[in-house]
Amino acid sequence: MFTKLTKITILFILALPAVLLASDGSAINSGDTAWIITATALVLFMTLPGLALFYGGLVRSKNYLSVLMHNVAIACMASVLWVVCLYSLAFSEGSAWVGDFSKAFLAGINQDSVSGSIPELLFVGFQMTFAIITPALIIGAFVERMKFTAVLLFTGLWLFLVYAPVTHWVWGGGWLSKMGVIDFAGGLVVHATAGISALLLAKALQPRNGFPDRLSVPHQPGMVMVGASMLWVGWFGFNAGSQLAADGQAAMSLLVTHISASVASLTWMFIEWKKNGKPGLVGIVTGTIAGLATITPASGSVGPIGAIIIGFSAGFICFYMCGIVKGALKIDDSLDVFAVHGVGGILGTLLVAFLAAAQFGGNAGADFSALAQLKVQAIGVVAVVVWSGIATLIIIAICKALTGLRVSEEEETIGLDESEHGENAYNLD
Amino acid sequence: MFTKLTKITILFILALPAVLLASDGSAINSGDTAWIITATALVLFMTLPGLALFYGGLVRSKNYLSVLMHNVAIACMASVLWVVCLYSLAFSEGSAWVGDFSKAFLAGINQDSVSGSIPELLFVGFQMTFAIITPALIIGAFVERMKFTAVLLFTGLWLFLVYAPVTHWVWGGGWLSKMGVIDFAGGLVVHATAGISALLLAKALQPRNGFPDRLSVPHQPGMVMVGASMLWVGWFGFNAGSQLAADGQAAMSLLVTHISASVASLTWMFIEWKKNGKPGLVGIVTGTIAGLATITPASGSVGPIGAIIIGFSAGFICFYMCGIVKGALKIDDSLDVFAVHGVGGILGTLLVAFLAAAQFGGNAGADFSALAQLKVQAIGVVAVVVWSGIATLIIIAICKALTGLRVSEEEETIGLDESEHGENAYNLD
Amino acid sequence: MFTKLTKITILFILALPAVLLASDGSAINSGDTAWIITATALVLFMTLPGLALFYGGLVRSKNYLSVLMHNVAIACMASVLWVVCLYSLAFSEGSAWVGDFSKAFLAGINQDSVSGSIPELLFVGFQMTFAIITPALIIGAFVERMKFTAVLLFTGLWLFLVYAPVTHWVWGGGWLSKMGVIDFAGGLVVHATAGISALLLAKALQPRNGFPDRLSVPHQPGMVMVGASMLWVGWFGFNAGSQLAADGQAAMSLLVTHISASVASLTWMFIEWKKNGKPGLVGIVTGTIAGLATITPASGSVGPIGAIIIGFSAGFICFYMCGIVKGALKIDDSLDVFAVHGVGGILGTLLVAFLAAAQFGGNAGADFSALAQLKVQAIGVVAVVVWSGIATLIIIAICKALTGLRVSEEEETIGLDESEHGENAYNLD
Amino acid sequence: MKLIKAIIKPFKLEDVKAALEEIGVSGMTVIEAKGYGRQKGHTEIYRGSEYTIDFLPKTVIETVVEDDIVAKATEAIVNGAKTGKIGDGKIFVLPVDSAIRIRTQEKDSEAI
Amino acid sequence: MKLIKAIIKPFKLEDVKAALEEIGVSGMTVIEAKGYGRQKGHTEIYRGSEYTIDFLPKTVIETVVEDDIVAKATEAIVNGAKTGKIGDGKIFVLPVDSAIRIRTQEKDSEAI
Amino acid sequence: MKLIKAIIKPFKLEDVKAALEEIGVSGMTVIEAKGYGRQKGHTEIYRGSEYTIDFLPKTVIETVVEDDIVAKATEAIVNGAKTGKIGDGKIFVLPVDSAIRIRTQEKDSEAI
Ligand SMILES: Nc1ncnc2c1ncn2[C@@H]1O[C@H](COP(=O)(O)OP(=O)(O)O)[C@@H](O)[C@H]1O
Ligand SMILES: Nc1ncnc2c1ncn2[C@@H]1O[C@H](COP(=O)(O)OP(=O)(O)O)[C@@H](O)[C@H]1O
Ligand SMILES: Nc1ncnc2c1ncn2[C@@H]1O[C@H](COP(=O)(O)OP(=O)(O)O)[C@@H](O)[C@H]1O
Repeated sequence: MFTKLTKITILFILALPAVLLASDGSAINSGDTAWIITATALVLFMTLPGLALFYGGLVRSKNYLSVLMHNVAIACMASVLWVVCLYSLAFSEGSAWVGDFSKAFLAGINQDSVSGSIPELLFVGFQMTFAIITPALIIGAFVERMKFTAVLLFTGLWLFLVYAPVTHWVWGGGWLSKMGVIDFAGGLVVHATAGISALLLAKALQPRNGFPDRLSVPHQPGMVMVGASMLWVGWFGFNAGSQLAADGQAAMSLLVTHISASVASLTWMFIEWKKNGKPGLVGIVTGTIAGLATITPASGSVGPIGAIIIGFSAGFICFYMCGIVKGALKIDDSLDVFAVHGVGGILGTLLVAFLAAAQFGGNAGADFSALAQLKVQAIGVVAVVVWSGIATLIIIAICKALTGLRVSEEEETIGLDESEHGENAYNLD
Repeated sequence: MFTKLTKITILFILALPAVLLASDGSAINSGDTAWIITATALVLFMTLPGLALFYGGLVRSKNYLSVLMHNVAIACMASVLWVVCLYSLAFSEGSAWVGDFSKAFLAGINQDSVSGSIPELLFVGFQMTFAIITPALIIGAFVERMKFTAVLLFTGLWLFLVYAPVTHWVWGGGWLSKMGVIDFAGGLVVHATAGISALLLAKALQPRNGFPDRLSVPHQPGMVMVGASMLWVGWFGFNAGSQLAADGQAAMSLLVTHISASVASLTWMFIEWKKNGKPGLVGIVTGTIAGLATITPASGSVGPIGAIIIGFSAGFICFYMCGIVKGALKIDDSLDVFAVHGVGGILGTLLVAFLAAAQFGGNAGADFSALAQLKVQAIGVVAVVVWSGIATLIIIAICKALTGLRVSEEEETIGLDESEHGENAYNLD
Repeated sequence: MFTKLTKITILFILALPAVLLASDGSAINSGDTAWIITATALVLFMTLPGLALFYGGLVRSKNYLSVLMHNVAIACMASVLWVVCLYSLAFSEGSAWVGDFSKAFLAGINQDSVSGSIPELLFVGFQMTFAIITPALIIGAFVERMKFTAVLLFTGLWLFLVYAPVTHWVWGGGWLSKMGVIDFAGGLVVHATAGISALLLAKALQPRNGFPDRLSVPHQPGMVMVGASMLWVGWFGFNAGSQLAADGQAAMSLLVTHISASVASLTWMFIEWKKNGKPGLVGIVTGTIAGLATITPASGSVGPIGAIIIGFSAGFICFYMCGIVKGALKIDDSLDVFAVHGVGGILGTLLVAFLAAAQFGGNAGADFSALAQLKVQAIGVVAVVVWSGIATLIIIAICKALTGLRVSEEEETIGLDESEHGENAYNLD
Repeated sequence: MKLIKAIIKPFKLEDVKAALEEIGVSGMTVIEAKGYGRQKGHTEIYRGSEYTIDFLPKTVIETVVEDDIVAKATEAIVNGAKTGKIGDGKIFVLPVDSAIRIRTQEKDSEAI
Repeated sequence: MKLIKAIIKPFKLEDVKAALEEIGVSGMTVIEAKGYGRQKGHTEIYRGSEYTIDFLPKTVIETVVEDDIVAKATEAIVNGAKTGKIGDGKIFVLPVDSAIRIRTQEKDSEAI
Repeated sequence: MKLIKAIIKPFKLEDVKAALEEIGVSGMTVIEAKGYGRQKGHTEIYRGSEYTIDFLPKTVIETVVEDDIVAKATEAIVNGAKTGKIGDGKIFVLPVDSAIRIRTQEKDSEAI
């Protein structure tokens, strides 16, 4: 008996690295930590270079570098601001509406601080990559015509006025979180905020010259596919990483994410095939992104059946929304940020109210009421849409006053690469 | 004594997240899970965009997008079919020949289901990425001329008739597995099946117009290298992931995989240098892929010395096979799927019978008999080759009847990008 | 009481996979192992294709493939040599100056060998990826004019004469390590060695034809950004992986790495904007790499404040060094290996002496003396610079004698792709 | 028959095409080119080094027309291509001996 | 001497080259171009928006030949380039005053 | 006025430009092309298969000049472009009827 115990003790000591104790008594799990470090890398990869290529392939060659530039500059700015105070505003206690400055410059967080079963510093880093990609999504609305100074100013203000508070509401212990809203990986926080803001900014900027009749085709559809592939792979980090652990639910999140992407891709492909006569590459991978965005809020709750339903809805609805925004609303949301991300994020946020239910293979408990949940989800959607909208209009007004929004017609004609950044994309001699 | 025990107990409770107990009493290990989630992402990355770029750079620019399209569409189809019933056919108990439908739609698998030390859902996802890349490998045989409808139909049938049963035989507890065949990560399941089927399909399709004298050079050798690099990195997930744990054997698998790739690359480079006067980029990275494919079945058994031998054999034999298939057999297996993957997979499957032995630094036990193992390996090879061949001929017949295999000469001349998908790859104004 | 104990025991047995015991009694931690396998993949990804694209986009299109070829060939050679004996020379005990051959061909290392909390084979693999990227960094100095045979010979000798000994000094238990030099992830071992050697090799090679007035612009700035993004993401593996564990310090390393990269990027962008009138893409991502290289030695010691200071210094100093090397020294270190990596690595190595201090949020203990540490760091810098310099001069002399360094003027004019490798990069018909 | 060769700024292609179509010229061949003239090039700066770009992107339009509409055609091109800024380009008119439509072997005025 | 400028469908380049070589014309310069003519362009649809592609890829072959083989050469080009479908292209013949081979400074008929 | 069309090796462009500038010709248009002539192409080998590359990269320079400087201009081009190796290229001189500067509508000698 005694030797057994001793052996156990010895074993335990050996096992200690796996169960490092934080100063406050909670433990860092090395497996969970390993996965979330990886997930952080994956989500950064989504923006750099994933989203950059996805968007970059869709514009004309004379504006390609400017799209990459926007992605890099936004990523750097968001990272710095995140550490300076956005993390604190989003995730410190504060009020129901917004956090406070108690964790500015990561005050009080060190190597031993723990958040759940991972280091808090890792949580800071993981969430930072979300704060990078969300404003970067908006790039799609303003490509080929927005001033670079305005891009920087808009992004900075937007992170403060939209991203930090909404994150606090939903994930930082704020009012929506208390109400029980389901938004696993950012249908509201990421896609709805970016989508709505993109739509309003595109409207304010006015269409590109030549819209809608004399626009050029995507300059490299292959690049769009490469970017979409990177987004797909990275999205495993985004959604399965949001579980903040390497466990069975993370695996389920990964799987439903993948299924939704696949079904949405095929749905989009077949609609396009039927409607236009040919299934195109840009189409199928746009379907992929729609499927990924739409499953995002639901990826912690639904099962494979739910994922198939979400993927199908995403492919179908986002396909038609692209036409509606540009055709009926005549808004040049150039790369369909609203139609794909905004609509997808909202759609998923609403669908999860049903699909989380056990009947659809979701993981909600027996006392789950789809209708009650739908009400909460709807409140979440309305609140996020309204707040993002109002704040975006204010930010646009500020940008108009301070920097102006749009380059001159000549600069637009020459292309932003040369006029704003002094470079040319392809010098093949 | 008591306090010690209490402390242990407390420690243990803290450690619990690392040792989540599944309902059936087996435990999920978070470290293993972390690695296999990552490996799943890596293997998806191999296809999207790795293989797509590897193959895409080798074709003419007018067919580049079609190659990407094939990769995406096959990935989506395989994913959906996998969840619907392929996983069940491959990995449920069934008979010695094929599984049954008991796990169709992942019935009975939830967040708590365990497979080894990882969530079963993760095993489903990891294996799904293999079911994606295997039919995608075949693309290399039919580029620049196969109808898109035929690609879809062929792939769907192939997954049912070839991939699912062979996977069951080798990894799903089927007859070859019971016989003790060694195929760690898919020399038979992945590379031999794809290679043989590719050869027969290429033969049935007939060569591309202009074969062999008036073909165009690879349109972007740099892209081939980028794709090969992604395949290399992703192959760590493929081979080391097949250990399904983050342990010493996973590390060994990673290392031998890497060594084989390096040696095969250099071997190919030096042969080409000697034979053609110049060492080329497409050559060296083709060597990489040959080295990776060949070590695949052996990567759970051999040591560094074995890896060097395998890498050298891969570079040498696959190099000459490329010439033989196109020159002597006159089959336009356009991107050398058989010569690289088929031959490599079979070669590795046979070599492992020797190199697993302790004398070569392999990890086989003292009672290991190379000759006995070789017999088993040979049976495996013959069975897989014969079955893949027969099934492929049947599928080709079905495709001929239902969709036809090949686009018209005019469509081929215009290029598949425009004729099948209505897009053009490079629009640099 | 008894049942409790039994339960604990059972739990423990279940937990065993997480705490595999190595033969020598130390334990492999599956979480740490999971992360370091991933980190190994990430660091390989930095070279293939990250660095290859970063450099490839900066050269003219007629030399693009040669840059990729250099990366692949160096990676393969370094990998083989690593296993054959470099690992042994770097990490076996040997003397204070260099290891011995006791671990040649990884003798005595098997699946159960442990290094810290991970398999030793994994440590071998992780370090191998460093031995790949370090000589690959030097490529930037000799692009567009060095003979391929000379590239191979130089690299082989350099790994023996520079990389293996310096690694032994700093990380392998050699004299600098005993002196207490801080070089977490390779400011000295990787960036200083490569930077100094690059400078001398560039000087010996003479400038490219047309330098400095008639050089062509980078042939694809977008590709430079894609490569830089991959380097950024991969650098998480490089720096946070150097912790060799998935814990709080790994998280801190990741975070400070990211912050330094972001701050350096913005710094570079703003200087360029101010100086040249426009903020360019090549500039901002060069800043990224400067920030990453500079934080590298310090990434295990500093906190967020330190990272901001390092990032700012990196952006500022490396920016001006680019001009100085090409303008004042008139050395055609073509892609600024010395100005970015050499200077960055040295700068970070010196700065960490201050920024590791607790006042700057670093993790040095209370008895840390910045000045004492600075002395050690300075000794490290001088020793590494001097040794790398001398050895490089010797290697250059050998190459001159055996292969010659430079291609003929005609080959340079035609471009290395065609003259050395018989291929062309872009065949868009 | 004359070959009108117009070197214009690339973004004016659509306008020139429209102007030509209006006067009934509906066949043309367009080539990407780089031009050198009074319009100075520009410099690009990468990592502190200046690179001079001498040649600017231009588009060459070639259209073969009957002699009697040469004047109208050049006028149309001028209208479509003019921005009034340096670098607008040139129009050259070259004599053409004969023309053939490959599809039908029609000759000369029938061919264009 | 005449300059024969043939605008053809790109995939016919090999055939035209072969046809020209057969009659002894073995020097030519080839330029990628985009053509506009009776052959209508096409539309591509991305994400529900239609994009009209007016200009189609064409290849321009320029070869300078002696006056006496102009007819044979144009015939060869027609044979090589003809598909009989709209868009096959045109051949224009332009007068050439003189020719020089740069390598040897040979002139005119010696030069081509 | 004459159109001088020079087909040269691409890496000689800078030299030819410099030579032309020296004699006062400072307007030209440059087009990338592929050439076929006595200079043989080369083969590239990928994975054991040989591919023949018939057409080699060439650069076409077009410059319109006054009749009286044609000789000087062609000489300058020869000097700039000559390497003495096969494949150096050709110069063709074509008559030009008229020229217009789009920006100012200046004509002929004023226009070039
Ligand atoms: N003599 C010439 N021959 C051929 N092309 C010319 C000549 N002069 C100018 N060009 C072309 O016309 C373009 C515009 O000419 P430039 O002198 O820059 O402006 P502008 O026509 O307004 O005076 C040049 O970029 C060049 O392509
Ligand atoms: N008048 C013209 N001048 C110059 N090029 C022309 C002219 N007309 C046609 N082309 C060229 O010839 C190509 C084919 O002409 P098109 O009218 O489409 O068909 P077809 O020659 O069969 O009647 C066009 O795409 C264009 O490049
Ligand atoms: N008759 C021709 N018409 C048009 N271009 C020609 C002709 N002959 C040669 N060329 C061009 O000149 C280039 C050089 O010609 P080539 O015969 O190879 O060498 P060289 O001029 O030294 O005799 C060719 O690649 C082609 O572009």
